Amino acid sequence: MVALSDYLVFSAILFTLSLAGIFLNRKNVIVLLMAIELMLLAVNTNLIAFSFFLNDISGQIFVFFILTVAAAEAAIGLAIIVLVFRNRNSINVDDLGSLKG
Amino acid sequence: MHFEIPAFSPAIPEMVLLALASFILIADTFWSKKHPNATYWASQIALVIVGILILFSFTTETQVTFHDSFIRDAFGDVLKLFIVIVSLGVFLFSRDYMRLNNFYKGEFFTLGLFAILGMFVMVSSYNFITLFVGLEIMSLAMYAMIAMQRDSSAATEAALKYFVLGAMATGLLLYGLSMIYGATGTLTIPDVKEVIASGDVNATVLAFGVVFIVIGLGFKLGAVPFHMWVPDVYQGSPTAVTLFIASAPKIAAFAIVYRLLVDGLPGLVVDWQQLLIIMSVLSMVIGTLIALMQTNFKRLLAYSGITHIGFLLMGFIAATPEGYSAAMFYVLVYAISSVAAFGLIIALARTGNQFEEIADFKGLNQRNPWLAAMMLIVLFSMAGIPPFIGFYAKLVVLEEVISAGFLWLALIGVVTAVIGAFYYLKVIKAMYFDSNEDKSLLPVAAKDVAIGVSAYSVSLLLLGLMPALLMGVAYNSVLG
Amino acid sequence: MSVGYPILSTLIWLPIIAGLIVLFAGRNNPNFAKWFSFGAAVLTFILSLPLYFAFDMTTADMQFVERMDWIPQYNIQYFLGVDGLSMPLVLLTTFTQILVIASAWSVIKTRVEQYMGAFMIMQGIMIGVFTALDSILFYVFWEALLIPMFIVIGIWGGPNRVYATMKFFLYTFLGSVFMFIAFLYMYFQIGSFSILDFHAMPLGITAQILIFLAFLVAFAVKIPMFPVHTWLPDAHVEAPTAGSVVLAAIMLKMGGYGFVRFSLPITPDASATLDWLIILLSLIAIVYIGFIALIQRDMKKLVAYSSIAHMGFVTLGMFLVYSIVAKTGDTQGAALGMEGAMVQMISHGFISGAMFLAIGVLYDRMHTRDISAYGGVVNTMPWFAFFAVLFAMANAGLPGTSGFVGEFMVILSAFKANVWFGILAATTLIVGAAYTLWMIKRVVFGKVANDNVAQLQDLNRREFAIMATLAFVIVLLGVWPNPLLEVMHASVDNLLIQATTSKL
Amino acid sequence: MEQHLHTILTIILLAPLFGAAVAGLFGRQVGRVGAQSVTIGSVAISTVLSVYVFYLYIFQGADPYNASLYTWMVSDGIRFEIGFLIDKLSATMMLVVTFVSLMVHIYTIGYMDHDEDYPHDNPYYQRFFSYLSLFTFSMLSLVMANNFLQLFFGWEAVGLVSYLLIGFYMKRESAITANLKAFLVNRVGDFGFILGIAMVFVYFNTMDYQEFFDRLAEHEHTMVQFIPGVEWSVITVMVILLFIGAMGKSAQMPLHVWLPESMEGPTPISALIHAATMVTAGIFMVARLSPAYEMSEAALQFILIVGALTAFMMGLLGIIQNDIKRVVAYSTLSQLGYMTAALGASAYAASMFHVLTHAFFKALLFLAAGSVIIAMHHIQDIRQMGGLRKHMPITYFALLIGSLALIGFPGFAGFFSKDSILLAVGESDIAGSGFAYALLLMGVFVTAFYSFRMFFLVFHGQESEYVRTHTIHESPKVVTVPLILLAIPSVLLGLFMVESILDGSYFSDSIFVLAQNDVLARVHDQYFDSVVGFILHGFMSVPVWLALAGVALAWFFYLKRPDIPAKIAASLPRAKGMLENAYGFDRFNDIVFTKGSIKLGHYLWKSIDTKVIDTGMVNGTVKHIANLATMSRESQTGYMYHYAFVMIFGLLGLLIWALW
Repeated sequence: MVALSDYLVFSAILFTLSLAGIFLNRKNVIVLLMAIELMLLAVNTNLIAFSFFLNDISGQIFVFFILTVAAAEAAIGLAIIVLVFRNRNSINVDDLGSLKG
Repeated sequence: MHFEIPAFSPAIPEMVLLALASFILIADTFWSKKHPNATYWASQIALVIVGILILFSFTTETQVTFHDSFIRDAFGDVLKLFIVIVSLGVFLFSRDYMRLNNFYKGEFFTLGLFAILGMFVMVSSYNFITLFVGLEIMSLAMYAMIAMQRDSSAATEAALKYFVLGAMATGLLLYGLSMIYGATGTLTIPDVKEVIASGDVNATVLAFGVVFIVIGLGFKLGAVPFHMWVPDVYQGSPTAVTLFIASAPKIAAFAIVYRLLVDGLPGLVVDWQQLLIIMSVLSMVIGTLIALMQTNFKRLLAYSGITHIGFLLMGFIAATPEGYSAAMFYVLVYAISSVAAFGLIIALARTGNQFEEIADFKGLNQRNPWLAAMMLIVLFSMAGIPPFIGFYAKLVVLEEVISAGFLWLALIGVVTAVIGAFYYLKVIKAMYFDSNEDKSLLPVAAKDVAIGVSAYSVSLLLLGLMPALLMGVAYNSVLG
Repeated sequence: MSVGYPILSTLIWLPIIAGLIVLFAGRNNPNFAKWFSFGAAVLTFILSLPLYFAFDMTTADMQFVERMDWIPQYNIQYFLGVDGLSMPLVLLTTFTQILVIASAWSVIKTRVEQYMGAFMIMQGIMIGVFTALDSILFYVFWEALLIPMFIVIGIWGGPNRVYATMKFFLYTFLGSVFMFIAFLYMYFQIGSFSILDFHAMPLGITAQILIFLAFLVAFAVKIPMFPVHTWLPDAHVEAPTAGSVVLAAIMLKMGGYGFVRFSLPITPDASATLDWLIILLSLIAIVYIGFIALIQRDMKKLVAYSSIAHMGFVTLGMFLVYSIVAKTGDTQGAALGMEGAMVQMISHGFISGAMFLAIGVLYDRMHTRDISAYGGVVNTMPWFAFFAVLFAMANAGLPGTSGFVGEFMVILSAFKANVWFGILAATTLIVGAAYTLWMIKRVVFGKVANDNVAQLQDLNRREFAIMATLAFVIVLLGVWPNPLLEVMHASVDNLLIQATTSKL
Repeated sequence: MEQHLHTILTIILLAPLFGAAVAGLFGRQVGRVGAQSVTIGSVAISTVLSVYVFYLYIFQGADPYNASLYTWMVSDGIRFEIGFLIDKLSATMMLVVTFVSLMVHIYTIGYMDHDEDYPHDNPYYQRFFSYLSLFTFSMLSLVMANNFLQLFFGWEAVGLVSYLLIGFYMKRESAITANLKAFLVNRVGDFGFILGIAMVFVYFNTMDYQEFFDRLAEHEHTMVQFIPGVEWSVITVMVILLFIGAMGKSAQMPLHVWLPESMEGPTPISALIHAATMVTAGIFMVARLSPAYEMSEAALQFILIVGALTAFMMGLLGIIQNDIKRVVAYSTLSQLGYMTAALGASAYAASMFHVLTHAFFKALLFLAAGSVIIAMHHIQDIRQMGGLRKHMPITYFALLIGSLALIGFPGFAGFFSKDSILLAVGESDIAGSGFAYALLLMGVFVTAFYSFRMFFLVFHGQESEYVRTHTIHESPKVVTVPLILLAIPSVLLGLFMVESILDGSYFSDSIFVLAQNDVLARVHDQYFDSVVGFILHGFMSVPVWLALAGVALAWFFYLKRPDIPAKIAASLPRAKGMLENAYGFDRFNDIVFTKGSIKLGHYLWKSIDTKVIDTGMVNGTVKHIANLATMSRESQTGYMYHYAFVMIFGLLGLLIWALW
């Protein structure tokens, strides 16, 4: 029988991984998108775990919304990345530093 | 099981807006060739209709519907009204700007309408899901709007930064929400409040959740240390979009802060108050300091905006109804001033001279005294110098934070205000004291823009002479 | 006490509206701008006269009161009124304004409408400062005043104007925000922003001291007192003539006014504890600044520094009461100092204004304020020399001129408070005469120094009229100050009672 | 009667002011004739009326008249008035002031007619007349005052006019330096004076003489601490402070430095103004406040010593002067010393007596000197003169009479006043009177020596070659007539007055002297039987012989053996040097006060105001903020991962903050 805490720890790890992914990754922007997805999944894990142990359905409903939105988000994100690439022939995170100071 | 039809009446403005937006979205594809302005006018009309709807269905009593996920109250209506008022200006100015930089597209307005819809939903959200959905509707629309100037690498970079960081912030917010859900077992804001009040909850989990939530909100507001996106996005985005980002969404953000922290988590006031204090102080100090050194006017306004958020948070820190009303007053004032400020940039912008650098403003007083005077009003208002409305905004938040016993916070506030005055004065100096090698007169490019922007700017002065009007609106809508 | 019309509001808003009209209608039409402003200034002055003639000298209460709700949410009111302390200052403002407008007549060539407009608006605001009885209203005027002055110095100022005007703005702004916080704190205590309620409210000693210091920062910067005075010389040197006049004649007075309207009545116990600080700084201002003025090479700087020294008498006279009470047990003799301070403010308004106008006259002709560029002006400008010497004598506190009255009263009172106060204050007789007359010697007297001086034209009609008016007032106040003093007695006595009754 | 007297006094006071205003402000309009007639007319009116008032008080013995003209201001319950206190003392002074001024006015017509500094169309002429009238007004308001405030008014107004007169030749560097100096030195005196007034205010709560006198007794034993632990008598301190003012005005050492330079004005007129009238203001003030001075022996001693020192040391300086007007100027200084010494000996009456006689014979001397200067075409160096006697007989006799009066030759006016002073000081028994007496006696000898040195050098001996080469002729009537008019009182005045002065009947109650201090009474009892007797006694007393010795020596040195003085000078270089730079007072003041304060000013400005406050505190703060800003700006690197990192860092920070 898996305890609630296990799920929470698991999601926390996922979450941390995603964060690490965002600020450690110096290379490809696509990785950032993946990291964000991962982050949302961590959240989902949380919600589902809670709703299961609380016997409350609303958490799982929330998850559906999150998933949907995540899809839309990914779409826009990719679109933007395409634009970026068109403008500077690179989606390397290190090249995105013209706005600063 | 039986299924009861929820009451739709409270959500009518949102529904109408949704319908109109979708209609225009489709229609645009047909008429955009022949009547390039049709979409613009349609969107403006749509806004007016919605505004009128809200105005005439305005009630002081609170209605809740959709299984306690949607709330309609005076507080929300006022905010929505101001979102409309602000957005009218945004659309008005952005049309001219997009024409000038030839990326004029109807989609801008439809996206704008959807973003506004998202804000409405945020304002009226009474449930984590609604809140999240509204937030995303708004954010996604905005990501797209920023990227609309496709050939501008700055704009796309800004879009990407905003997107990635925004998504991350959403993730943090959601994580926090999930924690709260876990602790309280409900997603409905009022229930959360009750459960917490009842006391049988895991305090640690709650506190954990609160931190994440506050961070999510802090990002949306652009408070230090979650502000890093603000200057880049403000500078990189086409001024028309910056104008939008800097105005209406702040109102919406204020709304969700209020819904979550005040309606939902009053029981944890001690926790989030602490966090807000930290963020407020950092915002005021860091924002002011970095702004001092800016040479790009949009970026300057970005940092000054961060400072303003620091002041706004004081209202919440006070944690009293008066405090919240003060914060609301502040956010309304701020929204109007930013529309005026960025609107003035657009009004002045020319092909070849976007009026984005402070240096571009040199000798403006000779070249166009009227717009210079307008800019003067806006800047002094933002600096918090009476008799402009910006002063009263600072007055009320400071008063409230002092009443709450945070004298030292007020002191930090005023000192940063003084230091901050310097960078506003720098722009005024450029306009009035410096002389430009280009002495040519600078007639207003578009009458409607000039008139509109003047209206917004002058209102800062008139409201300043009669601050009770706006203040009354804010106070009555919060205090009921 | 009142007259047919809401006199105070009229005095505030008439000039402001006139200023706005000038701003809009006066573009590309300088003559309209000048004449309209002049007319408005004169009208304002005439309308302000009832303040004196209908003034009830027997009472210390506020007169010509206007009161209505302004910001109900915070119980902020549009609350105006004058007493014996503020009324003379209002008249000083309306009077000076006429000369200010006239002085710029042919001097200002660029953007005349903005110049005139700025000064008209400034006048209204300044009157607002002196008549506001609600602290927030007061603060609004107090701060709003910075805007036109900032613009005036910045646009029409000298080569280093930007530095000067920025310094002026930020310095004064920094000073006043603490006062602002103090207001908010007191509102938090009693739920009212009315200055009169502040007078009545009880306050613990700690709170009083903090509030007193907050006020001190604001007013000390404005007056200005040592060591926060360095913005003044810069501002004066860079400002156009009329700007310097307004600055010296009226804006500095706001600081002094602040002390009598806020510090003394609201925080009497703190004032009693910290009066030594004020007195010390005042004496430093009188002596130390005197020596600095002595060696200035720029005429405006010299007069600016002398202003600081003269303001030293104001602050000194205001805070003598506590030492006198401590020494003699009653306030006998304190009123002399207090009224002396008030007289000093008024008379300094005229004298410094006159000095700056005189320097302006020279500057318009030779475009330099450097003392060494002059010499023997008297040979080419006898009438100017006449007035210059008269004003200089007034500045040196010669009996028979208004400059003497205040200093005399303050010195007497200071001597009563503490022998050494009196002695140090009296050194101004020597030092003050030294720096003023030395400048006169180098500028006015002597052989014609150079061709430029030889080319000088004597005063034209307009300048003569301005100078003569000021000379008349200065001498009149000197030989018969009583009319000015009798309107103060009631208020000053009341102030002394407030200042000496503990709030603990 | 009262009312009608009041009007008269008002007219006396204001007429000259009116004249001054007309001549000064409308000089060009009224022209020379207009200016001179209006000013002379107005002063003449004052003079006539003063004569009437004088008659009223001296011969009719009218009661003192103390009334207010108007209320200057009321503050703190104290009335500051402008008013009159007329008694024998002020009546006498009024007469002197108006009369001398009138003479000067008339004399000016001739003297100022042509001027080398100003073209003829320049209204300098009118301006000068307006100064003269203004001076008369100031002086009158001073002597007629019934309160300290007005006293100070006149006091400073007189200072102002002397500033204007000395600087009359505005183009001359020397003139405009001298007038600035004069004003500032007087201000030093006024510094003490105003503090004295402040003490009056503090302890007596009034400005009015009468009330002040009435309350004097209350504070006889009151003590005050200036320096903690050191106790002084209030009255002593007060009167000494007031006397410091007198030292400035009446040019007592060390505040005498301005008087010699005051000769920069259009001599001898302004010189006369100063010598005969203005400088007596101090003497008058002390006499006027005699009730207060009588109560402090310490103050009297101080005054006595100061006076005696001035009398002697300034006299010595007269010896080495070659400028004719400077000789007279120094003689003035030394005579003022006599008057002051008399005050110190409580012989106020004698002092005032000397003021009177001195006014006349000094006027005579100055005008005579002026006449010489005119004749010599504005050459003032007595070494270039000589043998003028036959060229200008009237002037010759005028100057002779003046000198005899000055040295106190028995029978002449100066003799009576000076001898009574000497006797009085001799009689006085306050500490230091012996020393003072010795100094004064030596002074007599010195006076005689330098006066006749000048006299001989100018009129006797062989003609200098300037005199031989130029045509010298007697001055015009406008000059000589006043000479004659002044010569008469210089001879006779003493004869009539001495008795009433000595028996105290002249000033009677307008001057107050304690019985034990009343030296004049003693003098009267011991030496005075009749005027003739007094003269005879004079011949048998030391002073006269000292004077004659001085004359003789002068005759020997400058007529018989003109080579000796040079030898002596050569043999005593140090003494010569000391005398030539007047004991180095000027150098001291110049180095210590002038240069010193300028140095101090520069130091304070550069080091404290500019460096510490402005650069350090003000702009320093700005600089630090700017640095901070630049640093914090670096944080905005522009890289997303940094932004994300900051956010996460913030997250951790807040988490820690919240959970601990």
